[in-house]
Amino acid sequence: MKGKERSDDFATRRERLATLSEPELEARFWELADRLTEPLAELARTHTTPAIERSVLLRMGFSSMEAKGIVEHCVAAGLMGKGAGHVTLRLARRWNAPLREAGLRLARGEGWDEAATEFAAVH
Amino acid sequence: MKGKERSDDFATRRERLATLSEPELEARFWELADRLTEPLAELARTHTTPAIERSVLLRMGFSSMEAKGIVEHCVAAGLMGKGAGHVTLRLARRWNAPLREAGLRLARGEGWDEAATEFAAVH
Amino acid sequence: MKPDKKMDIEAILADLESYRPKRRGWLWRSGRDTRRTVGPFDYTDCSDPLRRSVPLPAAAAYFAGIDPQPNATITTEIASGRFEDDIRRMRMAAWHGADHIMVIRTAGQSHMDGLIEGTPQGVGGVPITRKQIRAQRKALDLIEDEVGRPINYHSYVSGVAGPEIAVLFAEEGVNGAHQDPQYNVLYRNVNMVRSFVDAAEAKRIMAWAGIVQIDGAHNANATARQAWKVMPELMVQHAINCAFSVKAGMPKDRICLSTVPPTAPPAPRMRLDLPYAVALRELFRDFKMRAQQNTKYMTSSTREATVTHTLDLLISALTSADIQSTITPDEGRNVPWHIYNMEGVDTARQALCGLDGIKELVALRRHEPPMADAVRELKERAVLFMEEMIEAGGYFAAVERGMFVDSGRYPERQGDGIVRQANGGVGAGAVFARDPDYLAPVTAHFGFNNTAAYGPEAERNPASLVDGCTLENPDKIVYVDELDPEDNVTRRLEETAELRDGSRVKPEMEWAGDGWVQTILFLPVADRLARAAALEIGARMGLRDVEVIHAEPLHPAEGTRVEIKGRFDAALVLSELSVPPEPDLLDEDEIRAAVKRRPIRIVAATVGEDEHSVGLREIIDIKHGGVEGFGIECHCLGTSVPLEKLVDAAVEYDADAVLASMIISHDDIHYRNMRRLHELAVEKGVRQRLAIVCGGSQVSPEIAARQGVDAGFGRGTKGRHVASFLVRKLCG
Amino acid sequence: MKPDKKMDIEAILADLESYRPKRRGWLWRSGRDTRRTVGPFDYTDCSDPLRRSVPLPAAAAYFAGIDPQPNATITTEIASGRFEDDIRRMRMAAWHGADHIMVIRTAGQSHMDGLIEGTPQGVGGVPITRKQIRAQRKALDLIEDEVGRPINYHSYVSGVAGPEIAVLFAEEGVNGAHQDPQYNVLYRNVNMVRSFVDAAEAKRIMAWAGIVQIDGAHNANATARQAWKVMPELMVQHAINCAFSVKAGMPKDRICLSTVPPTAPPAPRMRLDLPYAVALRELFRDFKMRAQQNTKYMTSSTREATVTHTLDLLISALTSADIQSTITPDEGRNVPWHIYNMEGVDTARQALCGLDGIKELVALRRHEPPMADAVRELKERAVLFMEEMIEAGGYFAAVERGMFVDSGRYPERQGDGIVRQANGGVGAGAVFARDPDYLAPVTAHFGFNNTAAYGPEAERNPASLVDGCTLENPDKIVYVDELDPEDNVTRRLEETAELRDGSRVKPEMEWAGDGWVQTILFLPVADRLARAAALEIGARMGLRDVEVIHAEPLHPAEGTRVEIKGRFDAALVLSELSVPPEPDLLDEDEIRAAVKRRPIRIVAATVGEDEHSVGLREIIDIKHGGVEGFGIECHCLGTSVPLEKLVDAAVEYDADAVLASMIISHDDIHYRNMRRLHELAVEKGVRQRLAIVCGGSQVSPEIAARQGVDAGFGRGTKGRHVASFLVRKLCG
Repeated sequence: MKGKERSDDFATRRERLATLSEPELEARFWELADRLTEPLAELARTHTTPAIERSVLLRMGFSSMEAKGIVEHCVAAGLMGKGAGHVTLRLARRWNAPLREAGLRLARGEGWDEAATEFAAVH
Repeated sequence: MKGKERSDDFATRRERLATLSEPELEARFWELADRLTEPLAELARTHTTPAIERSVLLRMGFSSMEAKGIVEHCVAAGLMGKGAGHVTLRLARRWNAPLREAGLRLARGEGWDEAATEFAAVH
Repeated sequence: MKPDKKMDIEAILADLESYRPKRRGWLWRSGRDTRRTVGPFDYTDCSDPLRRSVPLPAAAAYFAGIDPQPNATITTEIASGRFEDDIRRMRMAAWHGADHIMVIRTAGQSHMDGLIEGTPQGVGGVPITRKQIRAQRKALDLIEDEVGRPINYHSYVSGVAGPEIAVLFAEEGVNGAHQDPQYNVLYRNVNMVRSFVDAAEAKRIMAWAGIVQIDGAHNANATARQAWKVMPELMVQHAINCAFSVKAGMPKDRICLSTVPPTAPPAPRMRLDLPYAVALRELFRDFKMRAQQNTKYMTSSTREATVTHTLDLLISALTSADIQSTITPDEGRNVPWHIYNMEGVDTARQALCGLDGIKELVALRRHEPPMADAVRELKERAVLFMEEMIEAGGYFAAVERGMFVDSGRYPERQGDGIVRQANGGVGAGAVFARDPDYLAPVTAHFGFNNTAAYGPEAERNPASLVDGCTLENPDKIVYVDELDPEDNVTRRLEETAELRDGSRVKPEMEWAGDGWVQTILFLPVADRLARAAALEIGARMGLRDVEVIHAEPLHPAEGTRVEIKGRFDAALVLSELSVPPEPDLLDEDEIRAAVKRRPIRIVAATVGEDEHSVGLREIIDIKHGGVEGFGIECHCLGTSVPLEKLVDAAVEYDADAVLASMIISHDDIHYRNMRRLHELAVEKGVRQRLAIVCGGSQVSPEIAARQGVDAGFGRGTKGRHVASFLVRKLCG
Repeated sequence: MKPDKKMDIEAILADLESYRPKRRGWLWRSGRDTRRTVGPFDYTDCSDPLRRSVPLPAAAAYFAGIDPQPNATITTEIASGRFEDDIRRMRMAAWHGADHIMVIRTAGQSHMDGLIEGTPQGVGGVPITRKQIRAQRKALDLIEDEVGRPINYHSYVSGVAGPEIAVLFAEEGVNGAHQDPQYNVLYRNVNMVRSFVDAAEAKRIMAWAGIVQIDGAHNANATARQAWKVMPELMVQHAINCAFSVKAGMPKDRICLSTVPPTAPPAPRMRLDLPYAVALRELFRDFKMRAQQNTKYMTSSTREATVTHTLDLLISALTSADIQSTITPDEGRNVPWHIYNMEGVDTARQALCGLDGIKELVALRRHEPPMADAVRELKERAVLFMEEMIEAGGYFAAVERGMFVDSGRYPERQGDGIVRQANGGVGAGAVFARDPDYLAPVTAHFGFNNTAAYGPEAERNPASLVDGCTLENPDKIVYVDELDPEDNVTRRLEETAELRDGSRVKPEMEWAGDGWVQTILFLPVADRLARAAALEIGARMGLRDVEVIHAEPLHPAEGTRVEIKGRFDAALVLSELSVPPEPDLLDEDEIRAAVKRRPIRIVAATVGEDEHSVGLREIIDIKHGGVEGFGIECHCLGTSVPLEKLVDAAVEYDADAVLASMIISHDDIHYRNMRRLHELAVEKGVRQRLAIVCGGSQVSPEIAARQGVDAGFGRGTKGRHVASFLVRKLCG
């Protein structure tokens, strides 16, 4: 798919801007930027991705390979909406195990049924 | 011989210029340039040199080597005040010879006694 | 680290698992915007000088080595594919005034879904890994101590692993990073929804770590065919990243616009680029400017790139630049070489120092045509662009319609923009809605986080749920050393051991021992013949892998300039090189004492048809540190003195030495005069008792000695050199 | 003369005795100060374009070869010592935009009391002789027809033979000349009385011939140790020559000030040089400005010289320049080479075009501090200088007191000025008072001339006394060919015959067959070791006379950039060179017809981890002249496409060819990808029916072919190249 061609109709389009003062024009610029980015920010506030969850796990003290393993299983288990770090934290508590030990088990693919139970039980 | 040292006394020296407007200052600049160069121009108007005389002879149709020869003899004959081209012209007339022929003879050192006579006769 | 010792790369690599960065966050140059005096000059636009540096050549030769440093942070981009070689280049660049070292990533890392570990070799850049970052940041710690100025270390937070890279950078003390979700979308074909969701998290982490962010708008400039038409869009791209970054929690003064003067000569670039620079700085006055060099119109001519760069710098000086980026002038011909990184940085500091104070001397005609009209029009076109985006349904819809990187000057459209689909691209489909009980028990997380369910302490400090995350407690970081037993730095260093132990030397341009050299030729034939001849000449010079890297007609028939590169494959044994002895200078008081005991008289002149006396005056005059100052008696005969007259005068004055200055060197006339001077002294029977000393800017001491004279002094000689020689020769 | 044929030097030398110049006098560029459109851009500060030229590299690559020409006349200085080689350089320079060719004289000609004849070889310049001038002016006549713009030819009217040289120049159609008696006095130690007397005559002759005069003040700048202190004196020197020239009969608009921005970076040169440039242009508003490049602070770094030159040009653009002079950036290391003349000229036109219109965009803050104060102060200091001269007793007395070229900023004095005596110097005593009957029966004579004694016709026209002098009747000129049977151009040309007959080629930098080449190295060791290693490497490359011409520390321990020159002594036989065939393009209609008969389908992508799509788009898109425009069906798979996927797609679409774009070339990844592409096609059994075409900016067609693909296309490829290949391969 390609974009459309159009000749330079700036003179016509600008008519409605012609009366704006310089500060008004600049304010309009930033108002539009805000309107364009607000939905994007809102999307980001309410969604997560494998990379974000891996970045959470990294901060929790897992290596890049460990984080990758946990998140892959988390996606497969349908628990991304909970947060992969969250799952790890909750199972460590459930198992009364150190956080890293819990994470390593999850990275190996162990305990994901329990994880589903854990989160299903809560809600 | 070396020049003298002096610290920057601009602030003092400029005092008499401080009141000049920009156009006055610029006029002063050019007036000084004129005063400095007028004696040099006057010197040039009233003097000649071997190079000038050679340049005259070049213009009269002599080669650089020929002109050099004529002027060297002219200096030796004490006739530079007359102009080397002048001497050549006058001797060509005196000899009723073509100008180049006269010049070549003079370049070879011939006829300089006659030249002295020619100019002495006039004055 | 000692300035006269090479960096010990092995020592830097040792014990990296326990390395911790000295600091986090970006640092600007200190001492900006103060009037200051450096050497004989006053500056308004300079910052604190370096403790150690390599001054510009002219400064070293003529201005006592002053090295004023502009206000702007100066960037150099380094990445040869081997980070261990790049470390040496970083040190060199820092000594030339770079305090922002940008490390390019290996091709393809954008599409790696996760981090890379170890130190594999890269292509067009280095794989960014924890080990590589630690080694380079550790090296920069040493380098910044050496030069006495903080150095900002920088790489890229882009691609499908952005948030993890941001964590890595925050943990490891990286100071600056590119982050712009639009870059992923347009140039890396990463899914656009994913890009923005990831970006918010990455920016939040970067903000926490005080990392300065640079956007990616300059890429639109480099991609558009007629780059001066894309200006309205560039403003829109900047605005989207700025507004989004602020929403993600970044302070405005850490958000930098990556802005390039869009055109280059012979385009009338002031007319086109200056109003644009003004409009941009007005609209984005709260943000920082990273002024990038124009690369869109770069060719393989390094001269041309240097002139365009200088005019880029003029635009910075006439408007503003917080970071002045430099691109190596060889980017149009090579993967950048060491020498060209230095050229880029030198051009920046040279031009910015030369332009110091320009805003006090000239004013922008901001409110007169054509500037006033052009600035207004650019702003209006950008506003219209965003209005159409909103009309289209927002950012994603606009990209789907191909609104970006179209060759038309908006609202003109050529219909050749980059089209991406919201459900397409790398990483599509991997975006998940957060449930109401979503949690991320870490610091610097963006967006919804149901910490409230875990109590007020967790709300205040989510990482308290895990007893602090790696951002608070770096000991939690899991350091991975190497994964690949073959493709790693240890193996690579083994191959060049003999070049690093001081026993052998080999030319290089990128990597230790790569052997690359560059040869410039003029061949008096047309382009194709000239290229063929140049390749043949390179081969006959014994070079391997010879390639033409630049060719430029001087005239279609009269000839062609050709530049080739090739590998010189031998490593020279240092101990076998014939190195002339270091000029061994006597102490000044020692010289004076020796001359007092045994007076020295010399006769000096510029000889032949040589009227250049300034060099000789510097060697003789007491005022300029010349030999007179040591009590040596000098008889100066003047300029254009015939050789015979000089020798005769030496006899007449009963001199101990003659000093002959010979600046004119055409057709080796200076060496022929030296030989003749020696012969004349022999003929006159005074050679034994007369020292003959010759000097001049083109004099080689070794070649002078072969002409039979006692000493030859070249460029950079001072009176003390000559006096030391005379005392040794005559008073020894 | 054909643009694709070399100049025939022998033909130029033939029949010189009857050569007459086409015109006398200087010509400025035509079409200045008109707004004009060149290609896609509008210019205000440009003049008429050339008929033929070599455009700037970026213009050739990106702007359809436009070559806008600045308003200022652009100078190049040429003089290798062999005028016959310089002629070729003049042609090359004219094609780069030089229209003022300045020929430097051989060292020592200033002290020759008379003219030189013939064509002896020179030192640091050429002996200026009638034969040499005629040959070069005759060549320039051909060259100016070729480029479609008058070219001004220039040399020096100085020394003790000034008036004769002026006559020679007037006779032979020389268009510009340096003439400044102060230059003789201060730098050539010519007697000062003689210098001024001679100068008046010389200037009068030059005025008659319409020759533009340039003064010599820039030499004070180059001689003073701290050049920014000499500014008041520079103004005085300009004033003396200007005022004296006007008295000698020169029109003001033919009198040019030779002015240099006195400092260079890292000095804050705008602060110092811009007020000076403004003050000068105000005081001398009736005269012309010849803006010279700063050479005082030039080093052996050509990069540094280029940046300083660009800032010099900025000062010209912000103030004014009628003639923009260029100095080759290698002046600090070589007697200038061909390639560097072109660099200087290119830098001038590049920067001036880039700066086009700057005065409409910025204004000098002329009446605000610091500019207002600095301008005023400079003028006052100059006035004070002249007041002291008058107080001292005039010009001669001032020189005797050493007032000139003192290192102090006037009225500060260091006491190190140049001292000359009115009765000393070369040519002293040879000045004669004209008697009352003094006569010079020629045109263009200055001063007292007793023509009145010869009647009114002689008074009106002194040359009538000799039936017209050579200025009216050039047939009176006595042409001298050669005086020296050995040292002449015929002999020299015999030595290089094989290099001019098209059979052999040898690299050169100054003279045909000199063999000089330049090699740039980085050696990872300190300066002295690096120099020694570079010399050894040069020797091992088989070069003769190897010398270090530039060295620059990149870091005191990490390494040094070294540049060497050396002679490559072999002449290559052209017929033995392997020259790849010229790309043989099919006619566009022919391609379309062929594709109509035999449809072609291709699959295209950028491969590997390569997101650079702009090159591929240019080859494919109909809008950019791509292959689609010829009816070729294209399936574009996008960017970063795996090689296997590309081959699979070719199979799926039943394509005739794949087009793979490979921009990333680091570590030869592009060539490895080509080989793999070929192998994959073999493995999948489609290699026979599938043409494989690879392109990219770093692709060498020859090396590509060796990887097994059908064709490789490098930088500069257009759709038509690829389409021609495909039609030949598939429809043949």
